[in-house]
Amino acid sequence: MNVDIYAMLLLIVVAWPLLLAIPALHSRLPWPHHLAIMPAVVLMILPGEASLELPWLFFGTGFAIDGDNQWILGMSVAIWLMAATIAKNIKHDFATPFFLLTLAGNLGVILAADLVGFFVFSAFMGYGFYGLLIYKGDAEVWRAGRLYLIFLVLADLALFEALLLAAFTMQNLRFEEVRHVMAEGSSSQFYIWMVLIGFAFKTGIWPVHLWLSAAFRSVSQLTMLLLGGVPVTMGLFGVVRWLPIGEHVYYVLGTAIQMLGVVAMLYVVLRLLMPSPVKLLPAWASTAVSGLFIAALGTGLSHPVVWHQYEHLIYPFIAILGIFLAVFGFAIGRLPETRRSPALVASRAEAFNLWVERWIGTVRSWAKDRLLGFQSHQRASQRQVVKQYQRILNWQKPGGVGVGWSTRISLFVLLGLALAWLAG
Amino acid sequence: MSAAFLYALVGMGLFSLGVYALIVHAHLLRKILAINVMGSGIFLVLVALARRTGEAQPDAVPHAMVITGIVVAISATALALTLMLKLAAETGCAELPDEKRE
Amino acid sequence: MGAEVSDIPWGLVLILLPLMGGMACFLWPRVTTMLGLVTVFGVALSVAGLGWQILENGVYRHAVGGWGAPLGIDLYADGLSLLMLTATALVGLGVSVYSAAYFRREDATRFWPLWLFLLAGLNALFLSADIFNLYVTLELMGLAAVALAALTGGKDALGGAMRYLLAALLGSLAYLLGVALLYHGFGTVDITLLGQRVESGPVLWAALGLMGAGLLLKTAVFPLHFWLPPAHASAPAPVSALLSALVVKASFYILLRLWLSIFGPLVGEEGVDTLLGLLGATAVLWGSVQALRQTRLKLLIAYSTVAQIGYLFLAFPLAAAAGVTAWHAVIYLAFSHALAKAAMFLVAGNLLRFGGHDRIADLDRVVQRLPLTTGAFALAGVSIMGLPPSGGFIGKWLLLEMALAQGRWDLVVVMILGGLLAAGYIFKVLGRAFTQAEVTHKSRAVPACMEWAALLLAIGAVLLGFLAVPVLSVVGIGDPFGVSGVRP
Amino acid sequence: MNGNTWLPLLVIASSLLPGLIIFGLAENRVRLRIALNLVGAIVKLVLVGWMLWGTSQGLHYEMRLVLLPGLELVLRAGPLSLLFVSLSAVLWLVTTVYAIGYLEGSPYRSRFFGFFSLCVTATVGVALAGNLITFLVFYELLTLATYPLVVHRGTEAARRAGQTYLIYTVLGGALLLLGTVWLYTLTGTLEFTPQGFLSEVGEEHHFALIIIFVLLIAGFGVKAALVPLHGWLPQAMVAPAPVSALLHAVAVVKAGAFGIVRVVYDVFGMEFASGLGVTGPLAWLAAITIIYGSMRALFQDDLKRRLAYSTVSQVSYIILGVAIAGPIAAIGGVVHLVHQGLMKITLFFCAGNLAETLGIHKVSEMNGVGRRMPWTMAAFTVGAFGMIGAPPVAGFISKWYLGLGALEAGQGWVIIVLAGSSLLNAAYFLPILHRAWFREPPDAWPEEHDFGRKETALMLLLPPVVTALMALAAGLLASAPFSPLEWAKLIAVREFYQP
Repeated sequence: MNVDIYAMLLLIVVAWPLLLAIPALHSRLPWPHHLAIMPAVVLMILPGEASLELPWLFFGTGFAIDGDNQWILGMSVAIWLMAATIAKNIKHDFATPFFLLTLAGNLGVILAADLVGFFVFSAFMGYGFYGLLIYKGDAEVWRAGRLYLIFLVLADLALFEALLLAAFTMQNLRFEEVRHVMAEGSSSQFYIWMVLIGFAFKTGIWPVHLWLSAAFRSVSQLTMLLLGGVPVTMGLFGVVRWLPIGEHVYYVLGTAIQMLGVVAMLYVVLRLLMPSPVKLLPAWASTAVSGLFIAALGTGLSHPVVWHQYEHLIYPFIAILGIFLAVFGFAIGRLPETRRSPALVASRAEAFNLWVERWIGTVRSWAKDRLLGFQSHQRASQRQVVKQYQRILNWQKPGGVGVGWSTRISLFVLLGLALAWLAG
Repeated sequence: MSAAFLYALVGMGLFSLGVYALIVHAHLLRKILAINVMGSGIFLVLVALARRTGEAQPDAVPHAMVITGIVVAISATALALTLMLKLAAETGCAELPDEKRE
Repeated sequence: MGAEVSDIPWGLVLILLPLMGGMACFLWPRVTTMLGLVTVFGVALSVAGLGWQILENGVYRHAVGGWGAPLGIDLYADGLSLLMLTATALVGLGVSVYSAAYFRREDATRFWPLWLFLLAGLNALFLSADIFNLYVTLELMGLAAVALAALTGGKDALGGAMRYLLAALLGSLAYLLGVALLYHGFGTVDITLLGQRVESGPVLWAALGLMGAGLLLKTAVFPLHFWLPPAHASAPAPVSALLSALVVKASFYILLRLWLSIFGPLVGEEGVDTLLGLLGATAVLWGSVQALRQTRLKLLIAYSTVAQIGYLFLAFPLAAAAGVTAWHAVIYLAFSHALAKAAMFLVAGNLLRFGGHDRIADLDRVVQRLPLTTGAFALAGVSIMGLPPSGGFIGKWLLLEMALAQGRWDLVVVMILGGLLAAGYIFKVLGRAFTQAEVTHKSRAVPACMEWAALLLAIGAVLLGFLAVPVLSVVGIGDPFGVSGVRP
Repeated sequence: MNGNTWLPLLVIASSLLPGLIIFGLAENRVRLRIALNLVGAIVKLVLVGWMLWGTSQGLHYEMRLVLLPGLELVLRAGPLSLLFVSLSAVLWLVTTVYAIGYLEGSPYRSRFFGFFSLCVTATVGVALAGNLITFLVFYELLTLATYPLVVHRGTEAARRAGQTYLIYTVLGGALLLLGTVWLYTLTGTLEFTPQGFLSEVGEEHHFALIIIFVLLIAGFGVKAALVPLHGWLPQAMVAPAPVSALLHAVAVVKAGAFGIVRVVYDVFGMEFASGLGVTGPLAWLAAITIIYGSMRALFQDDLKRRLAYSTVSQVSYIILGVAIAGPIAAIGGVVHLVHQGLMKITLFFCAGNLAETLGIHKVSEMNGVGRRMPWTMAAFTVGAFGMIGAPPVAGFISKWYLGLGALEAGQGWVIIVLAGSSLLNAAYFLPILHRAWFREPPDAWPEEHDFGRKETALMLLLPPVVTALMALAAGLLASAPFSPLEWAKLIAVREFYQP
């Protein structure tokens, strides 16, 4: 494979959906959603690593693909393919530009080789996703959208400050450099906080998870699918990429963050003790997962050694989380549509409980293996995780309604997993 | 003091009187007369001061000035009178219209 | 050819030509406009001739009839005289072209002779070198001006003219008395000789008081300006233009000459300059505020004249330290004000002709239909406000520079305020150019030459801003400011 | 005299002459007028391009005309001049096209385009001015030329806006004149010099210099709409949209900001000014303006008013960048001169399109307008994101350098100001976008004009799209040669690093 063409492909992966986002273009093409993802699929299938320097873009930036982000790319391609399939059936072609914009932003974020590129494409993704979030528009969604937007702007601000600090400290903003240099700098604590705050807003980490729960309350199926897969996962991905983790011992900071993660999970547990609409479950799941993730990060910060031990697992972990959240969200989003008859409204929660139990059990056992391995040093939080899932299960009494959807979802999960491993 | 100086003083007096009358009187004819009195005062001063050098032969230049001045004064008076008449014909009274009329 | 041109006594031509032209206008009333225009063009050419002569040979002197001082009449022209003559010729040309279309036949037969006499008087005044001749020319000019102001005949015009006449006579008689005293004291009427002979003393002070008061009255310096607004506002537009642009400047010119040669060096430091400056400052503020308050355009312009004359006097207190620069500023202000103010009054005439009134509040439609005229007003306004680049700006720049260099903040504030107020009253009029009219007017067409005359004068005032270097170098010929300039 | 002397003059004449000819045209000579306008704009662009090229080849363009001994009109093409003059030339062409489309069939077009050309002439003069007095001359000309444009509609509101505009600008002009003359009496020169020409002035005059600085900044601050001198700007939005575009992006506001840049860099010099201690207060003033403008914009329902307050806020970015007193912030400030122009002109074009096509003047009427006029609103979106400072639009680049510069200069508080402003910008722009794209359109628009299959007239649509693309390009291709950013870097180098 010619290296140049490979490098150009990196650019095309991002530029192609952007180009397609122009209505005049995508309205004339068949299957525009799928078409837009195709370069990414090709990129994922191709073996090897590549990078592309773009010195004229902004202050000079670039794209790269390596073992790390291939995982995430794989996950995203899977999610977006699902999403494209759903989106194809949506008559609302008004959402298509936003779909493509978000897609482009997402791919750009994944492939970006430095902070600036990441930041720029996360803006595409963030604002594009706003369109997806609310295009079906009722008042409830708008409220969620407003919350989302506020958090997005705040997140971008915080990240911008972090970015400025980084740019002030160093010349080259490539991720590998950042990790080394920002750990040294005098303002590294501030930088870390800004990054954490920024991505906390983006991801909906507790205690700034409000937009997430509001969003899950009443969005469309498509969005339910993407909610976990795009903003949440990309936030987790970002925080790993941006943080100077594993270089330096930030004992106090790390511990504080650990505590935060634990508290987040505790919060979810407590929250689930209360009656809660079914549609919010993915939101809680997401919050819990991100709490878990944060706790892990805190560990990484306070114990770099542990981080180095498990560093290679973090990207696959994120990829799997993404698939999990996406599918979970999608499934729950699917539910009300199939069960729209008034008689069943009351039993909706029970109906749902059943599937949740079924596939959560599968995912859980898998995740447990992974997580427990990762979290072995972190007994307390691990116990919390277990407890959390137990809580969920205890709360969900099995009902008697079976649904054929579970197989499809399982298939998707399997597909996602397969793709993710392929990419790895 | 010499007679010339006295004449000059009288001329000054006339001039001052003229200024006073010009300001005080409202009727235009009186104002015009006042101007003439002023002019005469000045001419008197000029003629009187022609003896400035103290020689037998008085200086001719002030005399020339006086003659010129008289010509000027006559024409000015003529213009003033014409204006006054026209104004009187227009307004019915030979006084200046009120200042605050704008 | 060159020798022949420089042999002609242009100064004499400048006086005799308009006199004869005026006579001819009397004699042949049918072709009066034609004769008048030809004469004015002739005068303009003569000024050019004289200018050429002065540039070639330096200061111009001519003893009329070969008599020479003290009994005969000497004509004298240096750079300063030439500048004033040029201003007169330019404004005269503009106003004449304008008047050719402005006056109806019967008015024209009266206007042209008087105007040409006025022109003769002005030219003679600027060419005079002794204080008695100045008196005569001042009177000749003054009487012609009064007659012009009374031209239209109505109640307002006659009243204004009468007031003007009385003020003018009072002023010139006071001046004459001063002349008598000076002659008595120092035995000469020649300005240069007087300048050499004078010494401080009661005679000098009395003469200064009388001549100064008389000339200030004729120049309409605050608080002696009372006669100006009614006279200038009620006269026909071209006459107002002449009065505001030239006649007022003539008496100021005499004052300047006397100050430069006779009084300034001796009494300048004794507070007189401060007094003049104070009067000027008050005039600037008072005139501007009054102008801002007027509801009729011609009165506004007339009060603006009061204010602008005030600027001329701001230079006196600055001259002691700044010397020539102060007089440069004055000359520039006077020149550009002459052009700009003439343009403004002509504009007012156009608007009056078109709409039949000059109420500012109802001018909307009038102004919109006459873009050239409005443009002329705007350009003239630029110079009056002292905005760059214009003649007015150069003058104000010099004044400001001197005031700041000498730390005279009072004057600085006055100048800045004056500029702001000027902007206020000018835009009060210009603002009407763009609004929609509520009152509709019966309109009369305005001939193109009337619009263009105003516009060209205004353009002249603006262009003057680019000509400072050549103009000021010409003014320096004959060192008119020398006496005051080299004082320690 | 050779070509190098005449070129700056030609650049000015290329809009002055068409302007003067247009004044003389009858109202119905539409084609000739359009031709004159466009030819003038294109010729200017070509000349400016020539000048840019020449300067990059090391040629020196300068023209001098003596006004008074020691006082000259100087037109010179330095890097800073070229940046501004290119901006004006490009945006003028676009705005002319827009204005032709916008004013089609309306009365008094000869007058309008005449003053329009004069306005640009003055702006180009301001850009090329080589000393303070030349600057002043064109600055005042600008005041006079814009006044008729502001009151063009001739309504009572327009007259009042014009009056306010005049009061502010004439006052500002007076202060400026005072400061200039004073400076001249102290130094005897007014020639713009990199790093200033005041270092020779003695210690005893430093207090006077501070006051002069205040006077000059106040004089320019009026046009740059620095709080509390900004009152005229929101009122002036009664003017037709092309005029607003001109006021906010190309000419007036920019001239003020440019003047402040000139004063700080080329009159006082950065180092000297910070030595005097005047840049700190200036930075604070700019910061207050930034926040205040955004706060006010938040509560405006009238679209153009909201944009006007946004300008108040955004223009002070330039001033802030200059006042931070560091090279990197300087890059940010100077480059924002261009970026803000591109973005704000886009926004005003779009606002004009909405008003002309659908009769929409208020934000609350904008529901669903994105579906009716997608191209216009797409351009608007780009502009709005640029204002917020979101990548990849040009505003991001400005904010980046401003923030970095603040860090470099050790003035962390600026970051907070920038963040606050971005937040507020988002708060007043994002709801507009939300309305436009996601709300359902009403059954009938306030006053709809039919343009057939297109969303609006082509002459109205093209300009905002083009400027939006330029704003995007200025952000995306910031590091490309000849980009505004590269020019700004050159200017900063000249001010800070060259001996």
